[in-house]
Amino acid sequence: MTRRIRLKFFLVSAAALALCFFWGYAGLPAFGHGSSIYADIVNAISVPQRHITDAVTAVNFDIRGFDTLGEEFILFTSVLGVILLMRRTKDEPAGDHEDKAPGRKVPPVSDAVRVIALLLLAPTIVFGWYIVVHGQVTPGGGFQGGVILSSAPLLLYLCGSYPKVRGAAAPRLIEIAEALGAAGYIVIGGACVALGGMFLENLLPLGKAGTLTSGGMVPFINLGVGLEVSGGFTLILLVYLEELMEEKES
Amino acid sequence: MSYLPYAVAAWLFLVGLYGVISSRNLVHLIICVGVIQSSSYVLLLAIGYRTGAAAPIFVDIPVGTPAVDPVVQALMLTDVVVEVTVVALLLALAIQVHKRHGTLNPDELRKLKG
Amino acid sequence: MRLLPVLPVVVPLITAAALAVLTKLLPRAWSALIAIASTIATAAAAALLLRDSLQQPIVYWFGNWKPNGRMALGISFAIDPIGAGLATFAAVLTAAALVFGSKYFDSVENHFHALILCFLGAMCGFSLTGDMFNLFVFFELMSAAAFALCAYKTEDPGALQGALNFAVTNTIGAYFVLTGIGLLYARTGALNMAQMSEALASHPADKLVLVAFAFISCGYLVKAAVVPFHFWLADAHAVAPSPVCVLFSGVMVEMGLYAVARIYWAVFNQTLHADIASLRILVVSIGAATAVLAAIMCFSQRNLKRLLAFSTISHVGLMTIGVGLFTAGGLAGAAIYTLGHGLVKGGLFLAAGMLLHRFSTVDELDLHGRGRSEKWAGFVFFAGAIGLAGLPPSGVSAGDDLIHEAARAIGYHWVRWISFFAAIITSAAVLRAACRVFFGWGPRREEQPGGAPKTQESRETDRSQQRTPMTMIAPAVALVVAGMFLNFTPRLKRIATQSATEFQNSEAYSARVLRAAPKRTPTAPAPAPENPLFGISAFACAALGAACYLFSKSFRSTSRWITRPLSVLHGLHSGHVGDYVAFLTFGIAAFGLVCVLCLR
Amino acid sequence: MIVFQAFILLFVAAGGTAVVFTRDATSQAIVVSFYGLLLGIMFFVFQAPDVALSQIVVGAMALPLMIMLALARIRKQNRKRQQ
Repeated sequence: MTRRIRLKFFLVSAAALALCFFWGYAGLPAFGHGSSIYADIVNAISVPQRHITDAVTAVNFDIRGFDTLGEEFILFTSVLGVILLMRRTKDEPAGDHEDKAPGRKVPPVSDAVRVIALLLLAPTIVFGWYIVVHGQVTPGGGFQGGVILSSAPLLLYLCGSYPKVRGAAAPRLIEIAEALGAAGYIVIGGACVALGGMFLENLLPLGKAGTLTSGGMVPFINLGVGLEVSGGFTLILLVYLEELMEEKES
Repeated sequence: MSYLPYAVAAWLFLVGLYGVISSRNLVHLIICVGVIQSSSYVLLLAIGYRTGAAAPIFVDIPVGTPAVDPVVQALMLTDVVVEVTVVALLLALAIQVHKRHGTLNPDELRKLKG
Repeated sequence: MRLLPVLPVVVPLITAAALAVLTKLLPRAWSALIAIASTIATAAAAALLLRDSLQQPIVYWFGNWKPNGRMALGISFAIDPIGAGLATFAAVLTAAALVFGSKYFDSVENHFHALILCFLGAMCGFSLTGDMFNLFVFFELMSAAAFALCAYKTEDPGALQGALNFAVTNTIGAYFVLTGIGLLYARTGALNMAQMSEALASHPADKLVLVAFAFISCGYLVKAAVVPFHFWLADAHAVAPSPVCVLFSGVMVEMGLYAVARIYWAVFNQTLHADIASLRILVVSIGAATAVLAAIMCFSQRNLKRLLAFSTISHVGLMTIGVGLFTAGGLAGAAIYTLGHGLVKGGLFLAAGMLLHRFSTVDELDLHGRGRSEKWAGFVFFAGAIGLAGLPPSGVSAGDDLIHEAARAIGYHWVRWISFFAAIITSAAVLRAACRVFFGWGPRREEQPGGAPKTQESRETDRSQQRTPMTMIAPAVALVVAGMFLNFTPRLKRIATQSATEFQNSEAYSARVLRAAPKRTPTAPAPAPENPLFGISAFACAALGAACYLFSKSFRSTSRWITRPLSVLHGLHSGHVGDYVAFLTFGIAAFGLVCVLCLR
Repeated sequence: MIVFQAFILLFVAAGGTAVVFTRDATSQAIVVSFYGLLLGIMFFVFQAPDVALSQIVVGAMALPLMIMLALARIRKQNRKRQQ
């Protein structure tokens, strides 16, 4: 249908949908006065039973750990999907950078950017691992730290030229790291069954709450997830960069 | 104030849908899908909030203090991951559509008529 | 026993991760073998679960977080025969698709096998889980794998646009599901289905519960491709690689229906039971509209894969009627119909893949008379047409019998004629295409202006094989033959009816999940009498219709008067993602309004 | 505290509308990164630090970067198409 008919048709159905939203949301408890036994139990047991001070990580990696397993494989599948979709098919010239605009010299990276990027590189990696490792103590965890870690190769790209990034962050190596991170989650779950518990049951000694080794297997899952997420995001960004950056290379 | 967050959630959903319907550029359409997703953040957040409650991090506060709902925050974390992955896939599709069709305007993509 | 319930999900996922690691080190044949072996292992594990769940439905708590009397904390798998059967069926179809795909693609990488394994793991998890948010997570995992698989042939312009339409509509459907889950969590404070059901049962359903039911079931109905949401399916199927189409049509679309049935019976039944009559009218009418509209579109298609896609939508409409009857017979009929239709349609898509592999086109008129050398593809097409019409031994006829019996029992006599119409038209369409391609009957050009325009289909493999390898013929023939003779399996209907009755017993479901109450053996109603006449007459009319269309010019000219509405119908299927989302909004708003106004 | 929460909610609603109504894709990428930051602040104000951290990292860094790279890619394909 034409654009105008579609907009009119949409506005009518959007009004009806707004009515549905109103009916649905009017039945909700007033903002701030909701109550959930589930939440109260989790807040009560996350430190005494699991020595995990961050209740959200307790829910994410222990009580509802199977959801996070599904979530990690969503990321794993979409990274595979992006690599598959952006692969170079037969009818494309392999190196398509010979047709870049003639006479337009790509400006070299200014020294200021290069220095700052280099200065920032090491702290970013340390900060990323700090967030990953302290997942069960303070806000953060495998996912957030992983994304911060995936910004490290970009800093490298900022301060150098593209081959350095490809050299330092070889896609082949990262793909293996990412797959190992994802598989690691299942291996830990299987190990729990081998140790005599149910899948993903926290059987390891729980350590002292608030320390890095607290929470039994949660730190290990965090490491696996951090490895996978940092690998996954770096791959996605490299795939986007790689196609783009032939020009800058030469 | 007691129903403002829910109204904002409903508004974001409808605005995002309008953006998807009326979009003339696939990348703009994908970002509008991201706006629809953010309406579910606002809804889940409003459901989990308790007035006068602290964050569910018991590092410096004793365990018994009233805290916000951690289960909803775990759902939102999964939601953020889902958003990033879906947008990454959709952007890859949009790039390939542009490479094959030369245009990003859904009106001109008449490939699958009928 | 502590690991078996998890195997159908974990085995494919860890094999996918392993394949991604071994991408460059492994020759292609090896990765195909590993993928097929892992799929067969998944099928075996799911079959074992099916056998165990027939005696005693299994409840499995992850992380050993069992409910402490008041609250279900962890995530549970509530495995019953219908869920386990669906997981087994998904694994079997994936194995057939992988066997077909091993020689089919020339440039396949391990990523393709890894994605299909992730897709299988997601489908198994989706059909076994008993937790509302876990269902959503596996729904997203299934969608993410499906988007990438659908756009696998990136060199074909149509593939990308079909995949984009598919991705945008399903993602927006998923956000409606998430909104519904948020509403339910705010009301019940629980995410486990059994826990939610008991929390909702305490007081009558108000507007919030009805809107939550509307959003969640509509989100899953988008995946099930019923009428207002069905537009994406034809685009996605027309362009996806044939092995992937087998999974899309065979089991992914039925997962949406399974989710709606699971959600209604596990969560909403105890509170919405009073207005089951109006719900029945709503869902059955959606199913009937889907069956009729898609059948008409199916007959007017030229591209074989689009023709099969619209026939899938039509048969999904019939299954929606089965589920929408909200009785044990209806659900059992829909389950058997899923098996029968999935097998036959899988075989048909593989046969279309063979033609594409051999002649690099699936356009009916281009293939006019060229299919004579492809004996096996011809056999599969004709057997498929018979299977779709529902001749007595086929699974579709068993499903039809149960659905018609259940419909007659509650007074919906007209349901019989809807499935009669849909069976005739879809079977006639397949017959017409088969006769034209394999026997060369009928006109070479298409005079019908209302028909679908010629869609360019790029070949999926570069070298056009003179001989179709056996690894492509065997799975297609096996699937079609299995679909044709499904009714001979012993006690099929009795088992299906008994497990459907158990599926619908929400009180027993909650007791079993939360308090591990032993299963009471419910008395299953007597299975429906056989009705071979229906299938035979349907096929006869289909054959007559196809013959008339092909031979008598007057028959084609008399059908001139329907070209006006037909071209309007084709105009609606415009391939524009904005139109699809507009129809999606309209469908969900209408479903929500009807739910809130008519129920309660 | 309540006033601040109400303000941040209205900003988020306005931000979402702004993202939808900037039709040009490049400027929309900038607006979307501010919108991601706004969401992060909203999560912080509503006592959800974990989600705030992930939203800031994703919404303000990873997402806009992907969008900008995708747009650069599309511009490059446009240039190649014109030659």
